[in-house]
Amino acid sequence: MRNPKKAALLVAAMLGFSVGAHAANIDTSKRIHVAMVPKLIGLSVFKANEKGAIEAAKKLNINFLYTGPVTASAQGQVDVFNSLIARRFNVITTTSNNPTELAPALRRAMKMGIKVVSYDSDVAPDARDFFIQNTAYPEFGKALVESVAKYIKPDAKIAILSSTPDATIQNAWIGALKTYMAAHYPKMTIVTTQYGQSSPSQSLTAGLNILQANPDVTGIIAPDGAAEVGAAAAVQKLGLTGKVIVGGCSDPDSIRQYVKAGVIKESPLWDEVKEGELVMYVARLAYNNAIHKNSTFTAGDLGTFTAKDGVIIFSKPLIFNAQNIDQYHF
Amino acid sequence: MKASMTETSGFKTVAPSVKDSRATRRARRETREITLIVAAVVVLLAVGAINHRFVSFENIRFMVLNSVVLSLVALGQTWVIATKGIDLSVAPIMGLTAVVTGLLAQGSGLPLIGAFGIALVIGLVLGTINGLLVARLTIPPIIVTLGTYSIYSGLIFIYSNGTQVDQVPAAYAAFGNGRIAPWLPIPIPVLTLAIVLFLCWFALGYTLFGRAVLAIGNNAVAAYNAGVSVISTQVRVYMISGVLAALAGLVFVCYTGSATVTTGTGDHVELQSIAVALIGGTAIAGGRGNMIGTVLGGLFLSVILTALVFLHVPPIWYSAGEGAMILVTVTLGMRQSRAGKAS
Amino acid sequence: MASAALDTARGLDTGVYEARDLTKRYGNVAVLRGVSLTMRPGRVHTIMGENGAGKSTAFKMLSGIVKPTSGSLSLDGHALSLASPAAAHHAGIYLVPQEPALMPELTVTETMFVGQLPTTGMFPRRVDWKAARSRAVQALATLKLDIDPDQLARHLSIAQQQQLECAKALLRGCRVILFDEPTSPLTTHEVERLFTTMRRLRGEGYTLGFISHRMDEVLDISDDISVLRDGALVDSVEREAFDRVRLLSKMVGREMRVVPRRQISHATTTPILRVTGLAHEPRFRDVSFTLHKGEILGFAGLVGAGRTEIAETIFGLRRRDAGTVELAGEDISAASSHDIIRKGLVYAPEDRARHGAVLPMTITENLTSGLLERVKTRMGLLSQSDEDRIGAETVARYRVRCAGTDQKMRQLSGGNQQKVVFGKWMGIGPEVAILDEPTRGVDVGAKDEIYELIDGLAHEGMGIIAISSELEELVRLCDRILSVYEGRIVAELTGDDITPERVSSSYLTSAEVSGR
Amino acid sequence: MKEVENTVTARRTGSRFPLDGWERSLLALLVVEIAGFCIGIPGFYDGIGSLLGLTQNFLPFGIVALGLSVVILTGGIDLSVGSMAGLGAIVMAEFWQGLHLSIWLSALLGVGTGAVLGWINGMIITRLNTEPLIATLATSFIYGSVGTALAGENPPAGFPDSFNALGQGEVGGLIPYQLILFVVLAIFFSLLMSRSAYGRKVVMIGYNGEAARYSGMRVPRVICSAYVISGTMAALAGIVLASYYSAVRPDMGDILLLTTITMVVLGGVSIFGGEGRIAGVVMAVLLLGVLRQGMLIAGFSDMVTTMVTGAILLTAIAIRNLVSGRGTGFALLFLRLRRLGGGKVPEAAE
Repeated sequence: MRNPKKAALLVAAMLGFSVGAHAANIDTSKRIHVAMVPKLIGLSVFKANEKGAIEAAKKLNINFLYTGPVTASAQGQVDVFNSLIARRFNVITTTSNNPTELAPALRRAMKMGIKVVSYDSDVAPDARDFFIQNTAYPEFGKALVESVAKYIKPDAKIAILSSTPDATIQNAWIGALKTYMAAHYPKMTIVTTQYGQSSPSQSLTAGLNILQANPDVTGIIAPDGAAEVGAAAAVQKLGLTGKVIVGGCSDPDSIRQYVKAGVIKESPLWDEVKEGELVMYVARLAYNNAIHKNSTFTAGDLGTFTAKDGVIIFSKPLIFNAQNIDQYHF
Repeated sequence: MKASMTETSGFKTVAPSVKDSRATRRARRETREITLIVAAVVVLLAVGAINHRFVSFENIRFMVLNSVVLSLVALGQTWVIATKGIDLSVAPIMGLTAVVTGLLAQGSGLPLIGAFGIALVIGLVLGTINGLLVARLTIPPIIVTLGTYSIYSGLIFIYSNGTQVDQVPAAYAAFGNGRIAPWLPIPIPVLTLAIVLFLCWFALGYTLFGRAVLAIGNNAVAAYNAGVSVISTQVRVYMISGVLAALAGLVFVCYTGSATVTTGTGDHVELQSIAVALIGGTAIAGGRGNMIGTVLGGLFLSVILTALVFLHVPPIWYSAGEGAMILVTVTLGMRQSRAGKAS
Repeated sequence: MASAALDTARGLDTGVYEARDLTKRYGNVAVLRGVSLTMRPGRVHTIMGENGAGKSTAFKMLSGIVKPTSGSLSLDGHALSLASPAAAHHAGIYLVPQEPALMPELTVTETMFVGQLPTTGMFPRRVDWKAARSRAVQALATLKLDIDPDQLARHLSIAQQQQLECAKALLRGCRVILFDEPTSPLTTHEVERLFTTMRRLRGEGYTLGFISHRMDEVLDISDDISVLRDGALVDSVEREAFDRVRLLSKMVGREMRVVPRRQISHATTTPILRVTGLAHEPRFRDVSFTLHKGEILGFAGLVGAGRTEIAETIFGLRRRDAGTVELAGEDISAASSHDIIRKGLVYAPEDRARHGAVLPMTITENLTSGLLERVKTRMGLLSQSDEDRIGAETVARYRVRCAGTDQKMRQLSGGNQQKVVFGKWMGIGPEVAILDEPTRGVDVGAKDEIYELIDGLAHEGMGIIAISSELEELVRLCDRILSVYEGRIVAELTGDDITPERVSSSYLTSAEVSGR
Repeated sequence: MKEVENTVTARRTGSRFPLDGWERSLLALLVVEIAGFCIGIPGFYDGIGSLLGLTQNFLPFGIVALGLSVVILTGGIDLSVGSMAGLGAIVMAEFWQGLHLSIWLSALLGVGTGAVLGWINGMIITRLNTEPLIATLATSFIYGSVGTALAGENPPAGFPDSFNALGQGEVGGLIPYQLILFVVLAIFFSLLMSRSAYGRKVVMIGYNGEAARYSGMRVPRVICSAYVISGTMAALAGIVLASYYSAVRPDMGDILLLTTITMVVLGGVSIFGGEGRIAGVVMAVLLLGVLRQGMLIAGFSDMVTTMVTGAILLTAIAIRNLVSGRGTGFALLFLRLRRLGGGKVPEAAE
């Protein structure tokens, strides 16, 4: 197994030389088919990925298709994967509804020589070539805690409003934020964890219920798009703006009004549009066999990234606040 | 609506005597409303004793507010079930209206009145399609609305292409969150529900149309023989259901300020609304509709689900609580009516 | 046609309802052929005829439910075209169906006003419940009906529902009221009350139409009688010319025979079914009797006397309050009907369409449904050849007229359906069979065949209980007759005591004794 | 109502060919569909193996549809199939992971769980006399909760390969195990419903429950068993899905419900009970399943596919009602009313 390693070093070296050469050194001679399969079509965070991906696809000579199920179901995604396999796509990129359920279909794709790149929410490691992690979990956990903790008392009681009890990425973040909180805000307690099922209405109801049932809560961390909006709307409806701080993650368009109203002081995320671009770069490079599980590569304007065991960390958390939120539209 | 007033048209009175009409309807009034009110009060007091905030004005206000959207849909569903039908397509109709009006408001600043107009059109058109398929082509309602469920939810995607509503103009937010007057803290959605409830209650109890609906639900052939226009009544019932689902969608987008492609369908509004109507005392076998019961049923559901939060029941058991509640209320209700039949 | 004679006597009152040359065809089959009728105010015009003679079809055309293929209708000399029942109501013609259209969840007042509610106010126009209720009360009072206008319709008895229909007719201002076989589901007492109502309406000058095939009733209430046979009008007479024998022979199309008594009894003295102190409150109590092998035991009584309930309780379909049932010495009082069938007791219910047969299923499927075990199974599958054999044998044995054993039950005539139901139960070789109204809805010709079948079964040693409301049938069939009145056995008749007069007086005298 | 004068009884008039008009139409449509897709959609036909392989993507729906057909034939409905599928699979996975039982034994226990859940449905319906729609709506909420609670935050995944083969593998690389399972089940159900005593009882109860009672059938027991069958098949489908995904999730059955009802109804089973055959349901399963796969491969989105399915359901049932006049008695009644009414009702309450 010396040769691949050598090759990887070689590629890394070549890439190192060509920093600043943008996309020019990526082989784009052959037009390839790349599909992007979100958890479900019709959610704006994923639309933001699409926006970036379309941009990048033009530069990278990619025939781009954005498709997915109408409900957030694994079966829907699997059906889409199967059709993509039958249509001989070159690369499938996806953010999964569930890490385990999608694995068999994706493994089948890999067996057929299709490259699989997951982003946002991972699938089982052996069912994809690369995973673009939005941000490192510990860092994002920290950002989530800080988005609320900075503005409330160190011994405050906080609540968590998540999507579903078995949402992989949310659970990873909640785990990370608990670790960080225990280390840095030992007196802070989480009094309740509720779920909004990623539905705006159920998130709102859950938010209202949290605040009514737990009047001593002064902060809500909602690591889910619908949940953060629901929690913020609940705070606003109860007239608790300023008294209860909401943090979490959501796309800037959804939370803009609440950030401006002061319900949300800061909300960490990452640049979804740029992430979409990176997904296409990785797809292209993966097709070209230009990157490997452990390597460093350059993705055009986006800069240099490092893959470690196939995991590529996209960026540090991008914190939205009242000052910067108007610069982001997705 | 024209009635044939044969030889006794001279009986016209200026106003219906409340006392008399109540006497006419006493026997068929179920104790369901009272049961639901008593049950809700018991829950309020019991949970209130544990946590005083449960019975705070604010909490009660929100329990009522949270039931508004579902109750609106369920009122439409009550009309349909009263004719022995069922409408599964309310969920996508609600979602479509929320998305269309929300996006138009967000994008081109559609005035609120325009949104009402659009909601009305969506509800009427889609409801009429359901109604015609049921009444004209005589396809069983559950099959018709199962089919249109798929088709209407597709329309949401076609229209929105996945764009979601994040924010609504101030007028919408005011409609969804405002109170009637500064000194009268009744939320406007609750007022809307009250108006719709009054209209439905009045229409079911005091108009020829309402009576035709119940007659069809009881015995469609006999109703036809008695001169009730079965087809047009059925079509109208689905139109009402569509319009109320659409109105619910509009109230939803105004209240929450957001709407996505999964609004309505994602929350299984169709099943929830059937459950609420049945909790409220409407008979699934048709012929009996209880508008007040439906709204009380929606309210009771909201109280129970909120109580579970206050009692610190783990969230995963919320839907089990809802299921158990449906089973208990409906089964007990059937016991009651059977007991009444036996006596 | 004799009806021409009636034409001359046109009354001055409104409500002379005439039908000319009514014909109804379904495909090639003519159900009614050129029937002309005239109904006059203040008179009850009765249509008689056997099953399938076209009585109901005639009334359906007169009331707008069925459109005639040809022919015309006129009311008071004005031609009518009835597009729907509602149009007929509007024109003043009302049909009281045999089983009134029940709206179980509505109150009496609401039921009465379906499609006709009075309204008040211009906008919003609303139902005038006060007027509705007072008019309902008024209409009920006119007919002296003791019905609470506020009770739910589902609490009404069939008799009350029919009377309610009369009130509905009045409310709609109808002058012509047609009754389609109203008395068949009623008890004698209820029939009398219905007739009181009808006489009251006749006295007020209403035009009444009536269908029945119970001769006594017809002679009691009618002013004019028309007889239909095979869709054609064969006789039309006025009250003065009534003649029981003539009407009957016209109806049947042949001379009436004197009811023959059974000549040979197969009854033995071996008890096969012993019922002791059976009770099911409030329908019947203290029922005790013994049935012997080969015996045909009749249950006589009024409809609603509790005979069907007794049978259903013995068969395990109803809860039993007290008493025991022994079949061949074995106590079966606690067994379910599933087990009772397997022990050798079967019950052929009265209402074929609802209880006796599954009309959309085939003859064979119906035949074997009583005891599927008797069809051999191979690897859990019913043997088709075995089923075919049972089907063919039964059809041949009971002379069921059909195109094949896989014909659907609903395509058969009433008599043939009844034969299939027979075959279903007799095929499993029971020791006791309870037959509830074995010839209900069966043609005269087919009746004889069924009687022969029953007799043959008794000859084979089966114990048979026959429940019937037709005296002639009981007289013809039974070795012994038990009279049931209001849930009690009030008389037992044997041998020469079994005559129509004695049988009917056996329960009617008890009626008088108990003051009804 | 024409009486055939025939003293000699013909044994049988119908053909012994097990397909009725409706099933034949569905079969013809299926053939046309597959042929059309093979010719018209590049990538659809990629060898017989891949064509058969496509069935793996939808046969769990078919398994549920078989069980649901029995319930609908009795005149009932089962809305809890989705949550029973999820719960059955989770029970299996928990036994396997938590108690380290053999995967196949766990699967058996999972199927058994489905039977128990169905039995609970049946008891609620027959003992409490609750409408099937309400009872199963309520239990679907309850079973869903139980499934979520059992599954926990990290539902088990990564089953042994031998088990995964059930959902993903093929015999000799050609015929999927799922297809074999489905064919066996379809034949079993077809025989059960058309040729067994049990099926006869189900159909009779569906047409006329009272007549069945008067024939000495233990109606509550048969109805209850129909729900047991439905629960068992739902759980079995859940286990096949678990194998297909090599993972379980409490909500993985949610998508089953509406599609399977569509399949059963399109297959010709009357929603009012009694009428319908398993052969039709099998045709409908294949028809809709292949349609979805084909449309996705052709590049239509999931949304268009869903809409087309809805439209096909409506069109098919409308045609069935109007042309054949078979099926729903209620519908026929109204047709008759309409003809009588002639559209002109002078005293209509309007």
